[in-house]
Amino acid sequence: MAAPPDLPPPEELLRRADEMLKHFEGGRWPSHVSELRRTGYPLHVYGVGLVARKSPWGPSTAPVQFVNTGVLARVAREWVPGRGEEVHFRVFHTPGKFLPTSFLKKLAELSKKLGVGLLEVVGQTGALVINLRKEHAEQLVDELRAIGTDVGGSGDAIRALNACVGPALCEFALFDTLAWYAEFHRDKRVNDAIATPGFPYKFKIKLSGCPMDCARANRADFGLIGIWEGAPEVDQEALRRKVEAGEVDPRRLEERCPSRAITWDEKSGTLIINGERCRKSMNCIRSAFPAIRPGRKKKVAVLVGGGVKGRFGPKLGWFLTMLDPDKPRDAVGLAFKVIEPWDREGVPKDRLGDYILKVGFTEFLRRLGMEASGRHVANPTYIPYKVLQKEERDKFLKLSEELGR
Amino acid sequence: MAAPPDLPPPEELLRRADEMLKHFEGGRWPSHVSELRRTGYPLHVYGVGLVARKSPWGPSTAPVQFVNTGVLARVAREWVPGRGEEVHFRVFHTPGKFLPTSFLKKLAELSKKLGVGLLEVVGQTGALVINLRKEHAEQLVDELRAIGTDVGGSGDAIRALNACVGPALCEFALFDTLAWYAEFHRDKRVNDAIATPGFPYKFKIKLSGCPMDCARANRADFGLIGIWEGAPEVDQEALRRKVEAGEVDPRRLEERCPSRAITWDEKSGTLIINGERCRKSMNCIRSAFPAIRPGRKKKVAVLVGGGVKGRFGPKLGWFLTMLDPDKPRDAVGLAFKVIEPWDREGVPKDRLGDYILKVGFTEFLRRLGMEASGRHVANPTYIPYKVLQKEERDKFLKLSEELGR
Amino acid sequence: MTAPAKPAKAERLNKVFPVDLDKYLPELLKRNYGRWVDRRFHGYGIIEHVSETGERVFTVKVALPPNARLSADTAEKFADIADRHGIGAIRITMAGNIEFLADSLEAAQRIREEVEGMGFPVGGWGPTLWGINSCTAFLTCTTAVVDSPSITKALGDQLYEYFTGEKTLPAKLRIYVSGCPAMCAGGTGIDIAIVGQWGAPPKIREEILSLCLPPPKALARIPESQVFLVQVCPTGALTLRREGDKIRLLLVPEKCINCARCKENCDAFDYDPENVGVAILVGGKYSNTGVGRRLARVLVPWVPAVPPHYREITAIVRRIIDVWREHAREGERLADMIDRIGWGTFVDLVGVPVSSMHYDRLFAGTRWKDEAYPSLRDALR
Amino acid sequence: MTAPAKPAKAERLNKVFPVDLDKYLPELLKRNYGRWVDRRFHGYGIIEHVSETGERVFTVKVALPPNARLSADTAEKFADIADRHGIGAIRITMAGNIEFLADSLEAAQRIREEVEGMGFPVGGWGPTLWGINSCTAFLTCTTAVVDSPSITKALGDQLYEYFTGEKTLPAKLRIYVSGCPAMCAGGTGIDIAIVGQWGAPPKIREEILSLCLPPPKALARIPESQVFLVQVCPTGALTLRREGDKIRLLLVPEKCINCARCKENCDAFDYDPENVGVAILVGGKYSNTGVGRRLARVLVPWVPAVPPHYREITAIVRRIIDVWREHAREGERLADMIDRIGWGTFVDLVGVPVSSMHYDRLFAGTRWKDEAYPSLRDALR
Ligand code: SRM
Ligand code: SRM
Ligand code: SRM
Ligand code: SRM
Ligand code: SF4
Ligand code: SF4
Ligand code: SF4
Ligand code: SF4
Ligand code: SF4
Ligand code: SF4
Ligand code: SF4
Ligand code: SF4
Repeated sequence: MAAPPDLPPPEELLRRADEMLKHFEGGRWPSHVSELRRTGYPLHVYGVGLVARKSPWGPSTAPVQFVNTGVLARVAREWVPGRGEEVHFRVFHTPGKFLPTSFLKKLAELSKKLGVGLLEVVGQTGALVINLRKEHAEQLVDELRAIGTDVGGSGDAIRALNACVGPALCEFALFDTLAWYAEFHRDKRVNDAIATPGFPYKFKIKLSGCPMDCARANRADFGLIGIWEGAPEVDQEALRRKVEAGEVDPRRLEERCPSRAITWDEKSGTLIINGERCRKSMNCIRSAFPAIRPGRKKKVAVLVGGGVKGRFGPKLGWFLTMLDPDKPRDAVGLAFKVIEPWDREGVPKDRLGDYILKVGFTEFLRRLGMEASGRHVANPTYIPYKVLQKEERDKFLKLSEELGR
Repeated sequence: MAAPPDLPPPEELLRRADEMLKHFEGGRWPSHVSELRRTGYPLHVYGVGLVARKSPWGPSTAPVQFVNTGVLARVAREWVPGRGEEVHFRVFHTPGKFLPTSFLKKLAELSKKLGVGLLEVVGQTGALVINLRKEHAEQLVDELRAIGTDVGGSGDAIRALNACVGPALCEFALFDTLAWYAEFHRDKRVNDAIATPGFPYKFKIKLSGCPMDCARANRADFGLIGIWEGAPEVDQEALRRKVEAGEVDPRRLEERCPSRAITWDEKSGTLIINGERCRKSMNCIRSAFPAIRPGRKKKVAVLVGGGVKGRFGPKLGWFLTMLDPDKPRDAVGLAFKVIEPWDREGVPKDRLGDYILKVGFTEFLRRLGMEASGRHVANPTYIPYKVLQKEERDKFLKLSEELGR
Repeated sequence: MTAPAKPAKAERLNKVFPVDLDKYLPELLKRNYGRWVDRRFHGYGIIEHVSETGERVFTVKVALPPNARLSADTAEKFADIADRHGIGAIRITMAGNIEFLADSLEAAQRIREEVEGMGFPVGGWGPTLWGINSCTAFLTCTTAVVDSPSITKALGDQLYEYFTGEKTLPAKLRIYVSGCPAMCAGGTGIDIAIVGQWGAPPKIREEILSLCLPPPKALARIPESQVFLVQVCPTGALTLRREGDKIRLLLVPEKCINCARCKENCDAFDYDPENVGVAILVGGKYSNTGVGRRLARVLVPWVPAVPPHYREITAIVRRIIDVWREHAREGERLADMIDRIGWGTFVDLVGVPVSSMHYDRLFAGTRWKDEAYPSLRDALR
Repeated sequence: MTAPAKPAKAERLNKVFPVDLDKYLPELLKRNYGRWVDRRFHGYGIIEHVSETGERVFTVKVALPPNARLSADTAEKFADIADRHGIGAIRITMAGNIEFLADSLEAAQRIREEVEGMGFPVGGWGPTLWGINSCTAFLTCTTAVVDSPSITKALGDQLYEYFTGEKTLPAKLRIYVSGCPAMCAGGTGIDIAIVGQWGAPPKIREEILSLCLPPPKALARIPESQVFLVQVCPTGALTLRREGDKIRLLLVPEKCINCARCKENCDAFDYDPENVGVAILVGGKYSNTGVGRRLARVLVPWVPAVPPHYREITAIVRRIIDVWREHAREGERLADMIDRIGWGTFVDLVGVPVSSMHYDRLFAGTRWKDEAYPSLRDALR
């Protein structure tokens, strides 16, 4: 990027950069600048960027042998006095992002020895980022591998997977997010698609243990969300105790259930939940846990096509099917099944969701050889005319016949 | 339309038609068939259509000298045994659709003398429909003109105008819908555009005295709706009486106000309405009338581009501007201003709303030489990037500066 | 009958509009024009309007047969009633009911009795069925695919008590029944809209197509895309092909959205009654109450329309009303209730059992497939 | 350093993934894995999880500097604290906060004191600000147009009490701040999203364009429309023109939607800081609570981003929060509240004073103008 207009001369620029940086060391919120001061990161470059109101960094390269993803290299733009460079690795996080202190210390040590002593403890996708010194890149790969992790996950590849903490720490987990996360990594195809880019665009996989979606699977190309079928489970006895103790107001459970599935029977002190209707908002559960908890008929819902932008703008993933919580390998298989037509036909830089929009969801299903499942009524049309196929019409005929009885 | 497959032979067909017709003479709801039996309408044609499950009518002509709109002629399809024909006039209704008995009797008489003794007392647009005998068409025109009305309003012309009953019978009217209705008809341009088709498609004008929109101005090409600025007017004394009498629950007024504009001050027994916020739902007014009534700063809102289908499907009219309730001529002028670019550039069978969608609302305003007015936030975007003009950006800059103070 | 001289006929282009209020408004209303200050409801069919002058007028709302059809005979009887008990005038509402006007509640009650005796119910204000608007369809219309007046009759028979108020509803209900996608009954901005459908792309009757095309010589000079019939189709499903001397109109069924614009403009388009049905839409309104005006959404894209009972249609309409009655708050129109509980929940309550419905494209002919993009929430059971 | 033998390096293609739970999970959690039956909140920063075995674990949630930046020094201090008071492990949340793990409430409290002493606040559960996600932007990113970490710092300073719970909110609040339309902070499915913008169509730096194009010989063989950079633009704003030997990339500003896809793929696209700003979106969420997941909508399409105070941004964010605090029901997320009171009302409460905003096109590049189609209701004052 070109120098911004009216940039002051270098000295003045650096002075103002410093002022700017100092500003961000004040205030109560933890300061990234103060933190960066404790490291070898070239802070003046950042400061100059803030003054110039342009990113001070330009693209650069840092080839690392047989490492095709996860390495990002920058060089300061020519208008940054003193220049500077910056290289960082995207490193695979531990499952649940638990860091035993021994491991954390090793990371810190490596980061000081081979880098600038700076981490981004979690990238927004889920990677652990280490800022290093270019000349140590090869060694850092080896040392990371030695302590049990590695670099990877950028470009048109499978990106760092992300799974919520799940059963390790959370009462709500409906499937073992961390075991599934491991299962994905054990698959050779996943390994290869992480190691070497080759898809039309990036591909992200995220796993959330329950509909709260802490792992934000709704924005993944391939998202997995724990779910159950039917009503939440109610321990009526425990619930009555909570009601008596004033902890839970059953009328409010009723009122706040977004799918109007709940009826509180005052007389018998029983909460009745219509499982057919329940839309798994988790509202009753989180309000009256553990007297109300997710149901036992557990499933894993698969969402496809989410992403923040791509060709056609923001999209939340669309529901594809349900999987068995005990069969993580099915999920791995399905991921590659979904990738296949997109990989074959997708235009460069079309995300999976863009591809689906282009061919249409029905056609996409056809290419997967899958049936539509679930009710697809999120966006009803305002247009009362349409050509419908006979099978479609017959469904409505059946409905009217049933209602007419 | 071709004969439907498997049509029974003529006699059987007529027998079944009769059966069908008889069916519709039973039941509690008033029967159109019973009513039609009292007339010379060729009922067997209708019955055959019901059996065939196809409209029994095909297009025909009934030229009437110097009458270019409002005459519709049909002939029974060749597969209708005995054939038959049918002609009807769309006749201008009286203002507010009041029919003094003398006038009603004259209509009935004419309808018997020159027609089949059948009326559609109001078409869904607003016309009065008279079913006549083809050979009397010329005479019926003259006789209608003699009693003070006329035939017209079909094809690519201005259609029968429609105005709600307004001040003649309704407490809520915010402008004189019937006077405006008359004013439109007195304009030579309106006369000509009703008398002779020439636009790309039909053009409908509807007038509602208040936001309840009884005249369905929201679906007009050019809709006028009475409105006021600011808060409804509250007669606090009268309201307190209603509250005490248990007729009105002020908490409910508060709660049911869709724009959350209402606060009930329990202590002083005063209802405070934030006029800036009020969205003119009429809820408080109709619940507590006449203690709460529309405000006094009256306006007439203009909506453009409504219609049930056209090229691009269903549309509700978009807000264009506000007019002065005392200046109906401004509305007439504006209607033709709005018609002008559409008439010049519109593709045949594009309604005004389709035309606006094609050029864009902003461009449409430009062609009218008008400024945008009102807040246009009904359909906010989900896409966070956009090229904005400097003026647009400056508005938001101003907002943030104001909030920052 | 001798034809009048020509100039007199040309005068017909200057229309005679009945806009002189003085001539049509009853005296009582003239005196109180714009001076109404209050109104009171007497049951579900009579409104008393109170003027600041202290005068009152009572209106009695009466349902008419489908498509607002009235014989001259009945019209005369109504006139007679209005003369005997009323103030010498009736009015037609914009939605096709009749209002009798009287100057006392007793007179209004007498009117009520007489019209009820003739078989016309009184009702339709407040939380009731205000009426069913029907277009003309098989009675006179050439493009109709289903017969709205008889559907209206079938519905009216079943919903009778909702009009009279014997059974009430959460709020106003109006139904529009249109015989084809032209939607002459008033479109879709209403609680329940029923719209006739071909169900399948039209068939072209080559024999009569030429009637809808410009004369051969003129046609030869017009670019294909500029030919009227081609322009009328919003999706480009119709294209014109010249084969030597001959002209063929081609229809690409995949592109057809069944909008019927071709048929509206040319009698050569035909359909098979086999596929015909209606779409049922819910939750529209024009009035600015509650959540404000909105177009209805397609609840059921197709069910057959089988006279004389139209059971498929009435069953669904009754169901919609039952769900609304059970779940609405007092005074809540169908649109407002759906908005509050959410479309998915509503669809679920009605029990629409489909695995795929339309994707909202707002306008036909945009780039994206008009189809289902399923959301997880809606898939959950 | 001598390079290791080649085969060993090739082994690098077989990645080493740290997926062995046994190795990374603290013993206490291993014993109770999947057996948690209850949890209790201690203030806004500490959760106690109860296992069916009777064991307990306490997590302490700590905010990190913007972009989850941590120096090796601080990391070591944290490790030390975790060893002294905790169970020998910390965890990073997916949103970039840190959780310390302890086996008693007292230990958790001690951790809290120590980290607070170091300047890191504890909080972020329940009806509080759970954190602000920031992408890296000017710290390392080449395509950034505004600097999200410093915006995050400015916001964090102002919203500090909402994280600690000194001041509470109706429900969870999370903010995502992204330096450009790539939206690496997590997109728009969140309560408040702030997204950097160029504000005007990009400028092309002809000098370096060739770096983004195929070599001249290859280029000569590719049809214009198939050239990568041309394909990347979703609206067709970019076209390639061959003028003799020369290649020119043309940009039609009217078609450009500022999506930044060109810049993401080629450093030759530049902008003027003069026009740069951020869009502010509200009412998104990924979680299925309340009305369910949804994308946020654009409340303010552009305000400038002026360091160091970013007053324009913080003023609007504070205002949004104030409106939410005043009008939400207990437990109601911003998305749910907006859904309940309506977008128009919400915009009005915030006081956005504009006469024209975007029309919802859902996806860029459809046929309709991306602009305002005003509704009467929203125009009313
Ligand atoms: C490092 C990280 C931000 C951070 O500091 O946390 C990041 C940084 C970049 N992202 Fe991102 N993205 C990061 C998470 C995300 C996320 C969040 C997520 O995955 O949930 C998203 C949105 C989700 C999604 O993918 O839809 C995201 C959507 C993008 C996009 C837009 C993709 C699209 O479909 O349009 C781009 C543009 C591109 O691909 O060219 C992008 C491109 C970039 C680039 C590579 C742009 C560039 O070439 O300069 C950034 C590199 C900056 C740098 O110096 O590291 N980044 N990016 C995050 C990755 C760390 C990690 O792997 O954990
Ligand atoms: C008579 C009437 C139905 C009725 O019995 O009440 C009617 C009847 C016809 N309408 Fe209509 N429309 C009637 C009110 C409406 C309305 C209601 C309104 O105006 O509020 C609409 C919807 C509002 C609107 O215009 O958007 C309406 C939208 C249409 C359309 C679709 C227009 C469009 O934009 O797509 C057509 C199709 C066309 O124009 O070719 C249409 C076409 C027709 C034709 C002319 C079709 C035909 O050629 O056979 C029908 C003639 C039937 C006949 O035999 O009379 N009629 N039509 C109504 C006119 C009487 C009157 O003038 O009062
Ligand atoms: C008579 C009529 C106007 C006319 O000029 O013909 C009319 C007249 C009145 N309407 Fe209306 N409405 C009339 C059709 C409509 C329509 C059009 C329609 O139904 O197609 C609408 C808008 C469409 C819609 O439903 O969105 C309409 C929406 C209303 C509303 C709003 C109802 C709501 O809950 O949203 C009210 C207020 C109410 O009922 O409290 C209303 C109230 C009224 C009242 C009763 C005002 C009042 O409370 O005093 C008016 C009585 C005047 C009178 O005594 O004649 N009027 N009203 C129409 C009678 C039609 C009929 O025969 O049933
Ligand atoms: C730790 C974390 C998952 C992880 O693997 O790292 C997490 C863990 C929990 N989440 Fe979450 N959520 C986490 C990010 C999210 C996200 C993602 C985000 O914010 O970007 C979401 C979805 C996005 C959204 O806001 O729509 C999310 C939506 C929820 C919700 C739903 C909140 C709502 O009102 O809609 C709950 C339920 C609640 O708060 O009552 C929840 C509740 C929980 C609880 C507290 C469950 C409980 O009540 O016991 C989990 C505690 C486990 C623990 O002790 O660690 N979690 N949670 C994430 C902490 C982020 C942070 O540092 O603040
Ligand atoms: S997604 Fe569900 S299971 Fe996973 S951490 Fe969040 S609340 Fe727990
Ligand atoms: S989980 Fe949500 S939708 Fe299901 S019953 Fe509970 S509150 Fe209702
Ligand atoms: S639109 Fe308003 S003024 Fe006109 S009749 Fe209806 S309620 Fe009365
Ligand atoms: S008219 Fe409607 S929006 Fe206005 S104050 Fe009354 S209830 Fe509220
Ligand atoms: S809706 Fe169709 S069937 Fe009914 S009158 Fe209009 S054109 Fe005819
Ligand atoms: S005009 Fe409509 S119905 Fe006719 S072919 Fe085109 S899309 Fe199909
Ligand atoms: S959002 Fe933009 S500025 Fe931030 S990291 Fe991603 S690409 Fe860079
Ligand atoms: S890729 Fe996006 S920003 Fe670039 S020219 Fe095209 S529309 Fe504009």
